[in-house]
Amino acid sequence: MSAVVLPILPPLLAAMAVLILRRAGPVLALAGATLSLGGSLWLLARVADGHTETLLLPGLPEMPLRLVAAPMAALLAVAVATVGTFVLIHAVGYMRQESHLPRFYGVMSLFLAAMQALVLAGDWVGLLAAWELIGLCSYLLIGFWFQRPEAADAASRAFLYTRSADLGLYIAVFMLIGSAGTSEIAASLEADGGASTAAGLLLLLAAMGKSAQVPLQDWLMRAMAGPTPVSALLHSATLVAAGAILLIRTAPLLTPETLFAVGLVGGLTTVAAGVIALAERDLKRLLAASTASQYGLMLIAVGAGVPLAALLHLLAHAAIKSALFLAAGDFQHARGGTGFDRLGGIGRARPRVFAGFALSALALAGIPPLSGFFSKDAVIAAALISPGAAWLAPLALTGTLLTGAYLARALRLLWQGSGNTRPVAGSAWMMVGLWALVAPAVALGLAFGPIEAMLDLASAEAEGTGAVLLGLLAAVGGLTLGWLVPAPRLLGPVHPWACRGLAIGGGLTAWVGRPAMAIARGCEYMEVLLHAAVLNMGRGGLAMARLVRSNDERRLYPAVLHIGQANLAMARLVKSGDERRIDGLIFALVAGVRSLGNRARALQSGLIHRELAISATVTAVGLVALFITLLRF
Amino acid sequence: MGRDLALLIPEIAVLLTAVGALIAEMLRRPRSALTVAIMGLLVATGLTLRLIGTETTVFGASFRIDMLSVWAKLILLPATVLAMLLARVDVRGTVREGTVYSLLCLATLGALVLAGAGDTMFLVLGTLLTGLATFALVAYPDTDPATEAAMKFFVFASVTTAVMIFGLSYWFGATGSTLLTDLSRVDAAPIAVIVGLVAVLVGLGYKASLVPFHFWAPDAYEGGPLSIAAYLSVVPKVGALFALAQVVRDLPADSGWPTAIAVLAVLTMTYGYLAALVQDNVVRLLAYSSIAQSGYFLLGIVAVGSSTLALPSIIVFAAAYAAMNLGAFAIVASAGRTLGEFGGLGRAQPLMGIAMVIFLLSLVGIPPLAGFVGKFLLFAASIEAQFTWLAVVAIANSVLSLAVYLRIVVPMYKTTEKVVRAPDTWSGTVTLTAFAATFIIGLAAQFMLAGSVG
Amino acid sequence: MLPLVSITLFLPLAGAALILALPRPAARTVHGIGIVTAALTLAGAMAMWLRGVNGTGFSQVEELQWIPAIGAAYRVGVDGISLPLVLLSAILFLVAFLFASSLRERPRAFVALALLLETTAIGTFTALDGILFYVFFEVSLVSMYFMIAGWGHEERQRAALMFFLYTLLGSLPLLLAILGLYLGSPESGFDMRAWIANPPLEGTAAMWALIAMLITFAVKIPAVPLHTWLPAAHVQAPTVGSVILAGIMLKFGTYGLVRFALQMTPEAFREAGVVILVFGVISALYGAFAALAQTDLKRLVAYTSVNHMGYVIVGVAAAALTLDPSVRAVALDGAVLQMFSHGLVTGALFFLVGMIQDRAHSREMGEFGGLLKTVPLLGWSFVLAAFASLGLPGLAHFPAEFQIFLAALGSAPAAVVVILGIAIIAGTFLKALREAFLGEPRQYRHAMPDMSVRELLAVAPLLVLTVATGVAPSWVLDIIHRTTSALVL
Amino acid sequence: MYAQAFFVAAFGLAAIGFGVAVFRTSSMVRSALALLFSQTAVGCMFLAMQTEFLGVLQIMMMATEMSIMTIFMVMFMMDPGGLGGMDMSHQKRFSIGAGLSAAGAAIAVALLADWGPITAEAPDAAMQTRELGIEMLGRSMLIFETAAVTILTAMIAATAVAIPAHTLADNGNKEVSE
Amino acid sequence: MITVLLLALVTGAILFGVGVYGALSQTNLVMIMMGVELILAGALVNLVAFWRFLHPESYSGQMFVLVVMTVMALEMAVGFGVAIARFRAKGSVEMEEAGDLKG
Repeated sequence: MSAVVLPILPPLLAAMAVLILRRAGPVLALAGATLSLGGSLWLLARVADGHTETLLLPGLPEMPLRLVAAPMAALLAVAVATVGTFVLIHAVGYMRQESHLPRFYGVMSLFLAAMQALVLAGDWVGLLAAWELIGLCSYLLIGFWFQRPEAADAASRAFLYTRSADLGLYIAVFMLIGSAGTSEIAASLEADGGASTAAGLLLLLAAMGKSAQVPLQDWLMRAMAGPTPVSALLHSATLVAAGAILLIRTAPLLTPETLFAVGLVGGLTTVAAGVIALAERDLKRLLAASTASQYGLMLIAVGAGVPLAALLHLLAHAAIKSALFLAAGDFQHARGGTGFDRLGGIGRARPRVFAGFALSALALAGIPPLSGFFSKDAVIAAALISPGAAWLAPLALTGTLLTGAYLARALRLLWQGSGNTRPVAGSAWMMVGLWALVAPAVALGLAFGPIEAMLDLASAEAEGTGAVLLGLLAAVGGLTLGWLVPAPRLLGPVHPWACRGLAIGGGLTAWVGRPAMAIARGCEYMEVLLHAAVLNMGRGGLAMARLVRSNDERRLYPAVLHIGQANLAMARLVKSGDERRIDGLIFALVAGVRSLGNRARALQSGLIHRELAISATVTAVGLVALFITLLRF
Repeated sequence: MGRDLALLIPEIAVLLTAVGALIAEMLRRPRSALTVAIMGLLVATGLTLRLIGTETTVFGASFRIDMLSVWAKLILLPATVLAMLLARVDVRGTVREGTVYSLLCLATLGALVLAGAGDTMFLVLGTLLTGLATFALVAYPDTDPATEAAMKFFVFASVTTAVMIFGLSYWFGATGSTLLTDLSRVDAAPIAVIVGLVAVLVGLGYKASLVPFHFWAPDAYEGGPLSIAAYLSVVPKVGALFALAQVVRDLPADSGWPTAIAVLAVLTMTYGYLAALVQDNVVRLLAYSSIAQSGYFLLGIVAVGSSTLALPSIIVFAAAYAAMNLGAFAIVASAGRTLGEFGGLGRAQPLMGIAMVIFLLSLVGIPPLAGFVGKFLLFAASIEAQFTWLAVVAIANSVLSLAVYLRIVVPMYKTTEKVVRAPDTWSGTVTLTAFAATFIIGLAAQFMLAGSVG
Repeated sequence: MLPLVSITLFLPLAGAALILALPRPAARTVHGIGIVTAALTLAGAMAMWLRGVNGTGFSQVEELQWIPAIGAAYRVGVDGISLPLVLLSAILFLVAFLFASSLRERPRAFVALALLLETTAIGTFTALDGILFYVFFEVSLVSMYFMIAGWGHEERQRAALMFFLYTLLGSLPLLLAILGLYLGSPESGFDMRAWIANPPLEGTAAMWALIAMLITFAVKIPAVPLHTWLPAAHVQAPTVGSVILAGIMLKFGTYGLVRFALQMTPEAFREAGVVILVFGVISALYGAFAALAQTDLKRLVAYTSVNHMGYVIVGVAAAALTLDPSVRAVALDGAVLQMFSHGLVTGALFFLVGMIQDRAHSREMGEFGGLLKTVPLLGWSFVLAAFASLGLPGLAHFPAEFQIFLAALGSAPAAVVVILGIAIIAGTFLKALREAFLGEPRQYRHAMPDMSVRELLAVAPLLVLTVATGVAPSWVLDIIHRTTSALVL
Repeated sequence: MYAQAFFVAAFGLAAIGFGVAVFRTSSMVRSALALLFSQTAVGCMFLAMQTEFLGVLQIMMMATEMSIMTIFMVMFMMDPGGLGGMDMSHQKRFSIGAGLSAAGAAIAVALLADWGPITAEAPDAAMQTRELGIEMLGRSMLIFETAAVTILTAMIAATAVAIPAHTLADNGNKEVSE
Repeated sequence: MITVLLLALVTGAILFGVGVYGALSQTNLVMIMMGVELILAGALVNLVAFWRFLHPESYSGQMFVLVVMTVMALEMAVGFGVAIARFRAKGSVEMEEAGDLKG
């Protein structure tokens, strides 16, 4: 057993144990997460020198599953484990009042395990598997309160959005395996020429789904229907991060066109999601929109060709966003909801939580010397030096500005006003979780130097100064604007639209869901048609039968004599449009054949001379036919 | 002459059995008439066994002792025994008992004469012999339906036989001989050959109840006693079809006989099943089904001369057909004549139900039952003879046949509170024998095929 | 050497004979015999599994003269394509007997019929003789007809008749094809091994034979547009019947597609490959969309079968179209594994739907809600099975579908549109879960107890195997791959 | 030769004429007599074609047969004397058509077929009879015997149907059927 | 000589035609039997003519004539048997009155 499994195995075992034992959820889950954290730290220590550890597991024939611990993977594993551990600690407090806890802790652990597997996956099959599994886990977690219709809807929507986008990953993976001839990720990264533009765009599609990029951002906001620790985990280091991680890992494969597309999507998202966040009336939804916006920034960095910047921002964001959510969870318990109308003055009611929240918010806005400052600085620097700087740099800066604005707005709304604050049970656990995450949110910037050194990736230090200045300006400007100017005024005419999540013509549901259902209904109609086709075959038989039956006893007999009557009968057949209705598919056929049978039966008149006449006629016809064949030869 | 007679011992034994049964009748010992008849027929069957593999002719090639005629004996003699056991139920205690057994033996003798015919006169005499005996068998209950059936049967038979004789006179004119083998060397008057062919198709077609010469069959089956219907559906029919095979063996193919027979096959199969589909009377239903089954035989006859499988396929199917059809009639004998009387049969008498289902599925041609093996070989033969389209039509008809037979099966398993009497000993014996045969022929066809196919 | 294949094959038949031979047995006895027989059969299948297969050709072949005159013989044996299906049959029948053990309506006939079905199923997969194959293929039809007609739901007679007519109509062309192969083979025999080693037909004859076979197998699979019997038959069939029908009998079609169409007329199959591929793609997508439109749970599952079987067709067609042996192996690996997985997953789904119907006497999604709350064990089992069916990694369908799509992209890139199916099926199941299982629990007129031990015993093994196959597919794939990698077309 | 042609034609015309007359009269007895004459004319044709034995046989057999038929006529026909003048036929037009086409087809065959060389001289009567005897007891013996069995069957069958079952039953003091 | 053969054959053909007409048109069993007799008479004329003018050396032709005569007699005999039975059961041998069995 290689050390590679250490981050994965403990939460996996914990998940199984919890789901099977159905007790001791918190203990086991925490143990799993902690061990995972320890394991990933140890792993990081082992691979910090740049070498990789690989573990082969039996998978598909000639496509073994591999787990590869490279420095970046190990680093991400640490991040995942850290966030996971502290979110779980927070959850112990947050979820105290809930029932069905084994399910919660089991799935959370499984979620961690899957994310670790995704991070450490060294082959496409494993990556894809982990990718889908975190989708499943998020479905189960968002839908934890499945009795609530909005939770059930949100879960279904989240899974469906991400899964549809996953098709891109599927096809991209097939193309990459096909071109590299192996399912190993490293091999396809090293392959000459990289992936085609198509594969790159498909990867982007998958990432857009998971990272909630425009126009697939809708599900993320709705996913707030789940428990808040779930949102914390989801948004910071797991589900949503997966998209960005995928692009960071595959960045060497991407062609310039693809990179530009990545950057553009990121840029548009960061602005659009920023606008949405500015208009949100709910804290958690605001944070969700903010997540999309921040991942947009990361995509800008990837698109600019500096995945390192994206990675740094990812790490910083992981700590910051989880902290923000955990604080929001605390507020939620204190006020029974996360709408800003309920949260007025909460900052003053729970100052210690609010302090954590504010610190994290400032970090996210990019105020030095908090971690977000350094990472955002790297992103803006990257945007400035990229070939598409004309597009990406303004978008990145606008995003930063908006980040400041909505965070300031949130801080203002939380600070001002008043409301009834309830005592929060399990507050101690929650506080531990929160502050344990606020700490890295504040201080992670210090670690960026060693990380850069360890990863040995190109950074964008050249334009450093300008970027720092511009970034700082945007952040401060944003904060100021957000604090001073109410959102409707700031957004002007865009505000109502932003309140609807910038949905274009009813949103993605209308654009994809309805056509799909229409096709489905079309297929159902098609089924009816198919049945009708069989029915018509039967009707044909029936019509033939009717032709026969209409010649009843008396008429049949002359028909044998005058074959010319057949024409008349044919005409009648055409005219007889009002077929008797038969409610059966093949039974119509049977009925038709039965009528033919009745016709056949009518020949059997019981009167020997008529029967003999038929025999004689057929014999004569046969004789003539045989003569004719004779003449032909 | 001595050799020739030695080869004819089974036929002679059948004749003696007929006479023996008649004598027992005259002595007013009907019970022993049955014993004599059954023993005699079984002895005749046993005497035939040593002839397996013989390929020869007797009396100046006018009668053939070959695969067809030997197997005709091995199939038809036991089939007659079974029919006799069924007839026992109908005639027990009546004054006609011995006569009926005797006539059954004579009619079977006629079928055997047909099956071994090597001369046109045997076609005439065989048709007449079976005909005369079976008219009486149909008519003997002396009721309105029975006599009506017999009268129609008689009219149809006499007209078609007369037409056949008239047509056969041209064959004599064309070849100067009445031997079938001489047909192969005719080249002078193909028109005459065609007229003769059509005439033979009329005459043997009536006997084998091929469409459009089948009209007598449903009436005769329905009007006459059930046992006779069972008998008529098997013995004379198989005899006539074997005779047809004997005839076409020597016919030049350019007379168009394969096509003519293929067309008849299509008509017969399709019409038979179509008409069967709308019957409510099980006897009539089985009558039409047996008409359709004759059409399947024609698949093998079409291939005579061009496929080595042709004769074996006809023989195997004949054996299968005899077993499953007699079995089905035996069930009808105990259950009743209308579909209504079959309601709930499967639940009230499970074993009878299973047997009936097996017989009907075998008639459809579901493996691994006898009917499947027979039809399988028939299809193979016709495909080998380049009549793939015919096999396709036959297969389509098999689907139709399924609908026909399911009409009996479906009500059998409906829940109805109904008392169904258990079968009596005789029809029970027949059912059991036919049931065993349906399975054995399906699984052990190799004994029938041994040595006959390369 | 013990003739394991024959023993496994005829054990159920012997069990059926035993049941019929007992005079008036109690229902318990009958079910006991059924379960024991099925368990022994499973043991036999597992022993066969342990013996394994060779790389090339067939293994564990047992041969006996039958009709030497026409070259038909009793020949049975397995390879990597059939062995997983044999194992699947043995497993599914065992759990089916467990599930049916509460049946009190004519149990004797039911169990005997089901045992007969088991023999025919295993026989269809192991037969190496054309006639023997056809015999088993057909007898299974008859037994299934009686099962639907005897123990089905309201409209059972109709559905049974439709099923029977459709599939018999479908199976007869196969008979023609078998005859064609027989007459075309130089030594005039029914040995399928010879037919595979030296395909007897070529040119137009091969194409006609292929068309005949395709009709048969398309009805059986069922492929659009010959699938209309399937929903009707499933809806009316008893639960065990549905499980066997979907879990095993649909595989007759896909198995035949590989064994007969692909292996015996490879040239023609390659020529027609694109058409078959298109049919597969249409089937898969059509099935998925039709499933999406359903409101009846059982019909929904039935249509997903059309979808999943469509993937198998795509896989087989991809195998025929590619020239690269490794891609072909991937395609066939995927196709065969898909058959195996589908048996497990759809079997479980039909069991679960059957349980719901047993309780609520309805299958309409709209009449349920919050089932996860009402019957948690059943509900979560359904969730697991549903996610398996929509191809989630770690569950049985993922490795199979992955390989199929991979190979499809490799041999005919355009065919990869079929992948849309997995998104649609995801939507289908999410919708069903959302309506029936999530949300606020409803009040039901009937008692809604959770799964009983009997029901758990029936479903749990399937779910465990679903996970096992998904997590570590190699235990099945090793066997499959040994054959597919050595396959020469 | 011309004489032969004349006699064949004359008797043939007679046979046809009487044959038609069978169905033209409404009296059953007259029909039977017409058939008798027709068959006799056929017998005479045999004689004209130098087939004495068969000709004589035909005339004798048919005379007997037709006498019996006449008796049956009287027994079974509704109106044996034909006094009512009622029509005893149906589907007349079709039957006429069928009869004409049948005759036409047969004539066409007779005229169109290539019958090969004609033998002018017939064997003399004694020779014929002897040869027929040899044929009958040699190659055709089995046919002859089968004909005999057929006659036996006809006797059994005719008695079986003609004598009512209950008569026998009464005589034999047996259980009555039914 | 060919004319004599043809004369005989044409006679046979016409007798056949008349017989067919009779068999198809008559309502009475006995009259139908008369039609059959005429058909057979036609066959007899054919056979004798063929024997006489084409194959006088082949006596199986004459044998055939004998067989056909037997057929005529036997059919008549059994036909009357059937007629008697029918008359006893129904009081008539009219074919039009025998239409109970059908379908």
